[in-house]
Amino acid sequence: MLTKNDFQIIEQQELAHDIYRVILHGEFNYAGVKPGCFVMLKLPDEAYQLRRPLAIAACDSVQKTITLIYRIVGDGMRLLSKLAVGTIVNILGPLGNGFSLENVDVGTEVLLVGGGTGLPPLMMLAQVLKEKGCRVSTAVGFRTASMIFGETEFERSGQLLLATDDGSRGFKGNVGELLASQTTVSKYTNVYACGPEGLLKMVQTRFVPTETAIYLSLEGRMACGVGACEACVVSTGEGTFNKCVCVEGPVFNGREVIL
Amino acid sequence: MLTKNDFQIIEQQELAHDIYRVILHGEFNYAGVKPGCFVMLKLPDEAYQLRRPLAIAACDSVQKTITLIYRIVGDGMRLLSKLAVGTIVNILGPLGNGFSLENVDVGTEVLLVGGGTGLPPLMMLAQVLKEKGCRVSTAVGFRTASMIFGETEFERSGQLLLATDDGSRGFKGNVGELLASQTTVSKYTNVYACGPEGLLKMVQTRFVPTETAIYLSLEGRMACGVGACEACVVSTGEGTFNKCVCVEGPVFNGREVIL
Amino acid sequence: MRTDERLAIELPGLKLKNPVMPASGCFGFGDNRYAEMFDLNELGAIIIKAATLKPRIGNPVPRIAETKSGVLNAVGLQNPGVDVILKEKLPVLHKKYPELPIIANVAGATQAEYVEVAKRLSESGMVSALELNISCPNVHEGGMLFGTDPVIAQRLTQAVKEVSRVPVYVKLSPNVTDIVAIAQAVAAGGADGLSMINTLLGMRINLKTRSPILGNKTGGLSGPGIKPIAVRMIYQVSRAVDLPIIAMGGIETADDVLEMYMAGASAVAIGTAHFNNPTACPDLIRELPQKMDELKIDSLSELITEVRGAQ
Amino acid sequence: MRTDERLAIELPGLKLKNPVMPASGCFGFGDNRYAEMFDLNELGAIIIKAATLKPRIGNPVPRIAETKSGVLNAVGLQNPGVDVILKEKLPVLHKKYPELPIIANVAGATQAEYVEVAKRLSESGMVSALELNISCPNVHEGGMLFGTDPVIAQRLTQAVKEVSRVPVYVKLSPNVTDIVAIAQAVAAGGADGLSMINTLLGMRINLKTRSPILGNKTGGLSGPGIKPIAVRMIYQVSRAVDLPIIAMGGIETADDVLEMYMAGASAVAIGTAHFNNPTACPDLIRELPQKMDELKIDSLSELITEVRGAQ
Ligand SMILES: Cc1cc2nc3c(=O)[nH]c(=O)nc-3n(C[C@H](O)[C@H](O)[C@H](O)COP(=O)(O)OP(=O)(O)OC[C@H]3O[C@@H](n4cnc5c(N)ncnc54)[C@H](O)[C@@H]3O)c2cc1C
Ligand SMILES: Cc1cc2nc3c(=O)[nH]c(=O)nc-3n(C[C@H](O)[C@H](O)[C@H](O)COP(=O)(O)OP(=O)(O)OC[C@H]3O[C@@H](n4cnc5c(N)ncnc54)[C@H](O)[C@@H]3O)c2cc1C
Ligand SMILES: Cc1cc2nc3c(=O)[nH]c(=O)nc-3n(C[C@H](O)[C@H](O)[C@H](O)COP(=O)(O)O)c2cc1C
Ligand SMILES: Cc1cc2nc3c(=O)[nH]c(=O)nc-3n(C[C@H](O)[C@H](O)[C@H](O)COP(=O)(O)O)c2cc1C
Ligand code: FES
Ligand code: FES
Repeated sequence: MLTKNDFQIIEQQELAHDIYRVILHGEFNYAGVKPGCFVMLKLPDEAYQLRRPLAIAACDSVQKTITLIYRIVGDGMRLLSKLAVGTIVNILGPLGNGFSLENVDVGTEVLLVGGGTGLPPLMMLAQVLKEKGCRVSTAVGFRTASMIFGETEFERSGQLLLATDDGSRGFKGNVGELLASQTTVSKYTNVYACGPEGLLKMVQTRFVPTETAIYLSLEGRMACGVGACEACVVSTGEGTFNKCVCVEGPVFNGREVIL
Repeated sequence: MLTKNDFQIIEQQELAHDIYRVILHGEFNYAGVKPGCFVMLKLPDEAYQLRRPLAIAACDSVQKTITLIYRIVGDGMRLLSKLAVGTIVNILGPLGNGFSLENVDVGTEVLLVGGGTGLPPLMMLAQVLKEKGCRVSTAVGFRTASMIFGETEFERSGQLLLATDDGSRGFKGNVGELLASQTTVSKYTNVYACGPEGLLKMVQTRFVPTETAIYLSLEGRMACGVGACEACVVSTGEGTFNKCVCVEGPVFNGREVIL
Repeated sequence: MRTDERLAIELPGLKLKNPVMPASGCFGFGDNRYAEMFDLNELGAIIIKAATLKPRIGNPVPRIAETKSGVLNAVGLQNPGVDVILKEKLPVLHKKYPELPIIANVAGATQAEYVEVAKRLSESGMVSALELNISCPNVHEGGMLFGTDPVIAQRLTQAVKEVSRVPVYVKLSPNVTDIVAIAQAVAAGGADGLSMINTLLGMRINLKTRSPILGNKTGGLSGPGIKPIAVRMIYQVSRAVDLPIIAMGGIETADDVLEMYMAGASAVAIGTAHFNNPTACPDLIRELPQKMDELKIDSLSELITEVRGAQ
Repeated sequence: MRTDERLAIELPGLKLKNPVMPASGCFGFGDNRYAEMFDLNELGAIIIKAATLKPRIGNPVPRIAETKSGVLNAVGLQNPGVDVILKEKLPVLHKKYPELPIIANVAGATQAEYVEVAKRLSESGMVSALELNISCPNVHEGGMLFGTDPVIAQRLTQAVKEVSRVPVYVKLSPNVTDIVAIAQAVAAGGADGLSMINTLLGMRINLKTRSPILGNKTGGLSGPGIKPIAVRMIYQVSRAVDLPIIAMGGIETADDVLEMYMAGASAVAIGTAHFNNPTACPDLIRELPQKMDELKIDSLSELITEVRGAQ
């Protein structure tokens, strides 16, 4: 069930340079949330006509909270970061298909690949996979050390490989180069990726020739979030924009989607 | 000196039905404030392009606070009423000429006439006149008892005559009828009025034939508040709109201004 | 007086229990998750997405950009083509909500295409009226021209009227010097009603790439920022042309609905407001009677008579 | 590099230390209390209020109404007439800020009136350029027509050019089907530059009185809500006409200024933004260099060459 409900901000914190975590309390279809699902947050300012899509980084059906982690990209995220604890914001959700949890079992080798603000949905995924007993490896990239967040969460779920573009922490280079540098490459059953287009393409290039199932979480400029406007289309076949990221995604089979 | 400074809301209270008082703390040209001056408040929402003109109902240069009293008229005042203590709003001011305090001295008989949201500037005026030793009478009208505010303030400064349209408190009728009902009419040196157009016209009709100096505080739809746009014009001569309410008013000589 | 009676209106081809309907392109064919949030039977009607003769893949992404109090869209009339719509989309909608009047939005690149699409849709028995989209700024083959030249607009209206079995509402473009001239032309062409306004042609530029944000470069501006333009145009047209007007352009609140009525509208469509408020339509339907009480308006049909009669 | 060099630009008649100026009608003749809040010498230039041949009393009040992200105004070109402006207004402004380039906005009901006003202002020696307001929606005698008909616009431009001793910028109306055609016409008439855009014709209705809020019924819509329309029109015109453009329409931030440049503008004017932020102009002048650093823009004049060269 889809709802638009008022949530109250109960925590707002800067995690890293320009990266914030906000925890919201409210009613919601918690049972319907899968890792990779997202919400659309209405900004409390009448000049903004579009809700902002944000992945659910964590959710707690007992405490009735959802956690969002966001980067200050433009005016909307800046406004969000300035909202004080106690402020009410409206949340539409849960939206999207979420990551497939097929073929994951105790001991299954899975790889999570993320960059920047692609990490929040992977944080929830990592926890769920760990709970299922999978062997989780995560490779994440940041521009620079001051932008790193989520380390504790990913380390809790398994092995964490970390890269920064400028080498200020971890491997120097991007996540693709980091993966390429690994001498012993596990045979992953599933790879899950979320991040910039370049990162997703790298994952396609690397894993399409293998047996690994590939799940890519895409971004798209959205208006409705529910499949009504066809703003957020992507293609799984030449010469068409046949899939909506908001309802048929954001997670797509990495062998089908054309980036 | 005119400034646009951030003020913090330190008190927000509903005084009567749909009537609120907000107390703001901030830097300002307190020395330049006269009763009848106003500020223009920027609403903290990007969809609103016009500041809202509001009279200064009280101001304290030591505590660095200004008090505004407002009625929920439309979306702007509704938004203002929902702002929590602690919120920052931007204030442009002080603006306007204010009420003339010429010819007022110890013992001078003055009459204040107000209706509804015309009262806030008269509240500051009453206090200043009282401090100067004037004998202050105030006649105020409200639609109904639940909308009454400012009683204590006006009673503190002198005699208060109160009317409600429906007779639910005080005299039944409007302020004009209330004044007409008074058998002993003092010879006022000055009359000061602020309120709806009908009330101001009544004051003109009543006092133009007398010796009393008449000061009317007008409203006008404003954009700039500083005499730049000529939105807020009124006329002091046939076939012209020669005065700006924002800089040449809001207080006009009741014998000159054409309502 | 019961709520529905106060809100009920009758327009050519449309017996509406209330005047509120989703605007074309913002509610698909009713086949989206908004339908999880309220019962579409509550709506006065629904205007479905544009139908063209052949399937259209639409414009490259990004197709949407935000502006202050507005949205730019360049979806580009993506649709599966009239045949698929008739076979798959309309039957589902019609079956699920048999009482819901459906208005089908018709687009095309040539007059012949418009005529063919209109013919097929009107013959389906599933639509109560057509909305002729002579104004979409997001197609290049000439879509826009139909709406900016009175002669072409009149001829197109006439041709569609000749084949249509249901009333035809012509949806006007605001991107013109003289909206009244276009309205008069389509009235002369036999239109049964008008829909106004479609979007204003706009653009935003990405400062980092130094090129337009939208894949199509320009897009159509909608939302509350354009409401004053819609009100002005509806006011002008309603005083010059004796046709009912379905108003759209930035409607968000019950106040906005009544403002459109006072400008001269007979019904309203809601587009952009859905994005912030998915239940915009049922919310308006619920709030209208209360607003009408405050403003002492007995019924919408009386209000129409008052406003349009007072011309 | 010094800040002023990066922001400096040269346009016909205008050697500007920065590209930011108040738009006509939103800053009077510089004789208002905004001048208490910053030194007008900081401005790139100032565009003064419209001048007409005879004094104009303007429209009845209310003259202003708010809309979402916009403002409707119907001031109606109130001004004391060109003679008083020349005798009282301009000398004061010119004397107080001798280095500040003044652009005089010219309006009229007939071509002869425009020509006469333009002649007198340009001969005064106090103005650096004229801005021909062929687009004000708030006067009834035909003000609007000049801006919506290419033939009339061209003829008017030519007639004014013949008498003007200073360069002439023609201010275009956005209320047209084809802005490029009008721009081409005034270019053919000899315009030295363009100003775009003036306001869009709009209306708001007072629900209680059931009639338009503005005394003049309709008014001109300005503010951030119209920015995407301004950007689109400047983009289109800058690719079709080889004249510098002073951009206006909803500019509030340094980002907005740069968006206008990337659309094809050479300078910017700020109107509505003053109402919320009286120091909008000096704020922009201060913020621009930092934004340019972020976006790796060395100088505005280079940016102009890049954008307009790349046509
Ligand atoms: C399914 C999904 C999940 C997302 N999850 C996260 C997350 O967990 N954390 C996070 O930091 N970001 C996430 N994003 C990106 C996030 O939506 C944008 O960063 C945000 O909308 C920017 O808003 P803004 O007003 O600050 O930026 P502006 O650039 O001012 O926004 C203007 C418009 O563009 C849209 N927009 C801008 N950037 C993006 C983008 N990258 N993707 C989609 N729309 C965009 C905005 O939504 C808005 O409509 C997600 C996007 C999608 C589609
Ligand atoms: C000099 C001056 C002093 C004022 N002092 C007070 C005061 O102390 N207390 C108080 O309650 N009200 C006062 N008002 C009226 C107050 O400005 C309006 O009630 C307020 O602007 C309404 O805003 P809104 O958004 O709620 O209404 P809306 O109707 O939504 O506002 C729409 C637009 O109309 C303008 N507007 C609406 N009503 C008025 C009005 N009566 N006068 C001027 N502009 C109006 C708004 O400023 C805004 O630009 C004063 C007005 C003036 C000119
Ligand atoms: C995303 C989107 C898609 C649209 N698609 C169509 C369409 O297919 N056909 C059409 O006639 N109008 C279309 N429109 C225009 C709307 O129907 C409506 O006329 C316009 O948006 C103004 O109303 P609004 O401000 O309430 O959105 C579309 C608008 C939006 C925002
Ligand atoms: C109150 C007001 C008065 C205006 N008066 C004039 C005028 O006299 N002459 C003119 O050419 N434009 C006039 N304009 C239009 C502005 O100069 C400008 O073109 C328009 O407002 C768009 O810019 P903005 O969105 O920054 O305000 C006026 C605008 C406003 C808001
Ligand atoms: S955002 Fe509207 S269809 Fe996906
Ligand atoms: S409000 Fe602009 S001149 Fe008074």
